[in-house]
Amino acid sequence: MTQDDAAAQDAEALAATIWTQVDRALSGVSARPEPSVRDLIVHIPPDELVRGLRALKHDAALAFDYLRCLTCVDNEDDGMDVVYHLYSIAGRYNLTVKTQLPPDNLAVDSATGVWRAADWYEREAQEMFGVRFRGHPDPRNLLMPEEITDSFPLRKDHPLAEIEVLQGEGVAYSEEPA
Amino acid sequence: MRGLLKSMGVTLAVFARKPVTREYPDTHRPLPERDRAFPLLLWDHDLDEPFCTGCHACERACPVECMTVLMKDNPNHRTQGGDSTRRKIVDKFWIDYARCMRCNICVEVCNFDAIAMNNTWQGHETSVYDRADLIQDLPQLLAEHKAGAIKPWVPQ
Amino acid sequence: MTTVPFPHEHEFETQDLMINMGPQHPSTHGVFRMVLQVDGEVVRDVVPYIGYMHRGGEKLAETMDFRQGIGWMDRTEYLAQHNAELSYVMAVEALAELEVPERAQWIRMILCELNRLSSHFMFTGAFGTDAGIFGTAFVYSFREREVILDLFEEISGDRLMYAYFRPGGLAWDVPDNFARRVAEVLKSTRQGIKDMDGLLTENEIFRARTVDIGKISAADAIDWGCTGPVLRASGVPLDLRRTEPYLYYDQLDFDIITGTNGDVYDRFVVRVEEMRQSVRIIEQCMERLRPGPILPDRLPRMLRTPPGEVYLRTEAPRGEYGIYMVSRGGNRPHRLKIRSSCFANLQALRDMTIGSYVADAVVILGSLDIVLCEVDR
Amino acid sequence: MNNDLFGFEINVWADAAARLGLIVGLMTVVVMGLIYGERKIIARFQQRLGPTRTGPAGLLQSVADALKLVAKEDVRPRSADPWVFELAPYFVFVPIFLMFVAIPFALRWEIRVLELGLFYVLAVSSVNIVGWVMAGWGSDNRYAMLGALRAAAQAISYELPLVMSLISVGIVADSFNLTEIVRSQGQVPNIVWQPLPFFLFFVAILAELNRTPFDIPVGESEVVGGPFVEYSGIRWSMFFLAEYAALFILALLGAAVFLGGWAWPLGEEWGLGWQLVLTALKAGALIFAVFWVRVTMPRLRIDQLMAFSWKVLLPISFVQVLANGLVLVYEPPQHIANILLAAVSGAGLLLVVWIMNHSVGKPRPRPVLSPRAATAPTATRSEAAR
Repeated sequence: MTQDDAAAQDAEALAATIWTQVDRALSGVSARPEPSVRDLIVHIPPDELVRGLRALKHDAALAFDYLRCLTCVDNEDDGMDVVYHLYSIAGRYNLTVKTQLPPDNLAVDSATGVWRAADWYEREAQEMFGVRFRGHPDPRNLLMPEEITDSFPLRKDHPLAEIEVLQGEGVAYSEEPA
Repeated sequence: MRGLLKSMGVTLAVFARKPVTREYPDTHRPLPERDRAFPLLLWDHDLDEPFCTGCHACERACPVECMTVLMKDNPNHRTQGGDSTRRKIVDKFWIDYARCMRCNICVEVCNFDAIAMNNTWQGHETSVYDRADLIQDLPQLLAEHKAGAIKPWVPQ
Repeated sequence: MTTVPFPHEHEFETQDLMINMGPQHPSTHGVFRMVLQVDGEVVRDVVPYIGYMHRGGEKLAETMDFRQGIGWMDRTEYLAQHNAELSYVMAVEALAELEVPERAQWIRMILCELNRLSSHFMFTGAFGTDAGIFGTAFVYSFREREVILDLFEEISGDRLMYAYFRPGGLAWDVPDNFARRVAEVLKSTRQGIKDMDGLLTENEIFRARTVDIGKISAADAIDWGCTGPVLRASGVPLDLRRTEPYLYYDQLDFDIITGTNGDVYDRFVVRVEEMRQSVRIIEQCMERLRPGPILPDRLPRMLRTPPGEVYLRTEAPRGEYGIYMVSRGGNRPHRLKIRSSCFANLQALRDMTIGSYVADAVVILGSLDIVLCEVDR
Repeated sequence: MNNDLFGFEINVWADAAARLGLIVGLMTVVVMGLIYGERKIIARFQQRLGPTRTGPAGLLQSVADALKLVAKEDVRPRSADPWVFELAPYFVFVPIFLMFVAIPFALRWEIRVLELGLFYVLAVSSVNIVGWVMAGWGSDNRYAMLGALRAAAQAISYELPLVMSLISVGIVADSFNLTEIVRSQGQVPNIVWQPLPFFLFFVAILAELNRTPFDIPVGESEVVGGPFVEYSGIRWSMFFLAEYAALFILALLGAAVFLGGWAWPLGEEWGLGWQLVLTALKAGALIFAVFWVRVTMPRLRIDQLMAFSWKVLLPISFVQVLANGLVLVYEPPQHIANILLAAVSGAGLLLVVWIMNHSVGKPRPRPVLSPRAATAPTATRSEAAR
């Protein structure tokens, strides 16, 4: 247990040092930290996002040069989160950058200029969640047929396909005892 | 050239080894007891009735919703003059083998050890011409264990 | 990027040929499609199309509770199912703060490394076929893979969709003869690695086909987000088993393999050497395996997690397999994102392929070792 | 004209027809046997069993395949060029069978003894590429087109080393008559005096037969069968028949020209049965070698294949022809001539091997194992962050 405590303390200290660094790198960008189970989360408002990401990548001490993952989270009435998981190969630390998009303006600048890896991730997020990535070089659908542009399957309000559940003849769900 | 000769040597060495082919339809490899084919219902040989009480636990836990269960009052219960301790018993049971993904969850959630995965070759060789034929009803699900054809393995 | 000198350029008018490779083509490893624009035999442009296998797995996982979701993870990564399950259950454990018994962790490591072996065997076999061997590499690797799958079947009951890991541990304990069986499997595997190595690695024709083909520099590979052997072949020693140890990898002695050139040959050799390292890891795990429980003492019947989010990544055979799980409380994730390793590697395909020959395009695609189910999810 | 195959004189035309009929019948059987043999042998190379289920030990597998192919629908794509598409298999098939006219099985066991037998075989064998290109063009399929162009390039490139290697043997044997060539190696087969031409011949027949490492025109993983991609049923089986017939014929040719045919080591006096056995054994060994190479080698790329032919094999084969001519034009005593030929040829073979080694480069050292420090685990992360 002591070992775990030590590890937890170490993780906290690490998060604190990373946050100091991030805060310094993001001077001029309004960023806000949030602790999480594994990695430190930094919230950046959408209009300053790409500036912040670029600063994080090009900061000499941090150098978040590796984009692990880019995705969206549908918060239903609260709009969407776009989540960037960053990693610094030289420094070996992780950072999660989040930006909250209001439901009436689901658009954010594209990060493809920062990491080329963002290309397909943004295309996927765009077709699945309907978040527009401004300035994306190739905003076609990636996984879905290219003509489907008005349906966003991973949103929470998108219905699951109905599957026929009942088997056997003459069976109806109303017979199921409560 | 050395690499080419080395490669040729490797293939020639394999040429001398014994083939590893399993001549499948002719000879069936013995299956391990944990093998999971498709779920089956078990038969209580002592009381001559299924173990299943139709409690819907498996139906609710099934990730692909391949099961449909109906329960009824047990006509063989003590209060009815029988010798069973089961107040309720399964009335109808369907499993759609075409949809089942053989995840073993139904076996794990069953409180009565009434369902098990078929661990015989018959369970794997289930090809039919019509998908509807893969929907198994209660007598079909019980038949194997009733006839003593399988030795079920239920994890603890 | 390879550039092929093209002396007769502009001497006369030529027309580029568009070749539609896939989705049903023997060497696109499933249902990948790429449209090649070729000038004679030289690829001028390549446009990849994916999504033929998209099943909405992430959405489905959001409708399933934490036990039901395990079965889905198998189906996203059908060559490294244990690794995929591991990411998922570890994400759940991180959110629910579950303690996993030691024995379960060791068994998980053994199974994951065995799965890495079987997956890499699949790669070497399929890659041999891409390079043009008439099935020999394929059969050799399937012979070894079969042995490993037999062991998996004896443990979990299924040959492909194991559904064996559970949040908190394992579904049930391994059989009593586990140690003996693993030793047998490793013996056969060592021979298999030797065969595969002897058949391909030094073969002059194989080297002529792979050396300096599909090169990608370390900086480019990082920028494209490549992971796993593709990244390591470019010389970046990023292996999550070492850089962010999970399970008990920090207690073991093994090497991280990195290439020097970032070409197809390096990606092949990195994987072959990784198989040797996996054998080493399994041997060390077997020494440390002790009897004990495989599930925590107190495990609720229906697992619920407090609200929170975690991005949990493990090193699958093809690279970083990440699960981004957002929980709002309750027994199922609010959002589940699968960060697929092949998805990231496949992005870099266009960069690697342009300027090479048609035959090289096949080999480069093969060297990425894509699993389309994982790409499309 | 030796029109007394059956022991008595018959009309020349009837005799020729009888011989041809015999050959075509034999050929079909041989091809079926070869296909079965290839599947069994390759299976063993891959630790498999091969066909087992049709007949005893799968012996009837080829028959079953043939029946299936004959019964299959003969599909032609709508956009294909009907005449070119339908005729292409014949252009592949007929020249291969024409090659048979001059191939000897045993002493006085051939269709016709031609004075320029070697020349005839080579001339006829190069016609079938027309059929390949027709198939590729007529199919109206881009894979087929790509494959056909590759086939044309490859066949033309490897025809030349093949011709040169056989010419150098012809010079040594002092004849282009295949029977004479066999007779001339009664004591020592040509492979001893002429190892380089044998190597060239073997490589060139691999390319002629489109077998790995030269199966570029039909490469399954690239052009999905190349020119045959649109063919099915009986037409496809004609391509296949031609391929295996060519394998058989070229193996017989190799056995006759390089391995001493029916003569070495038993001499010509032994009976017909022994001669046939010898021929079959030698041809069988060549065929086995082709199968063995096929299961082992990856496929070359088209540019590497062309470079190998034009930059390595062809110049070397010219040198071999010139050297043979130079040695023999001064008419040295027999044993000195032989030793000179063998020395030149062996040196040439070593040169080819040296070039092959150096064109690929040394095997790169195994990838570096990153030391622990370079891939430091978590504990040092906070330090790095500072």
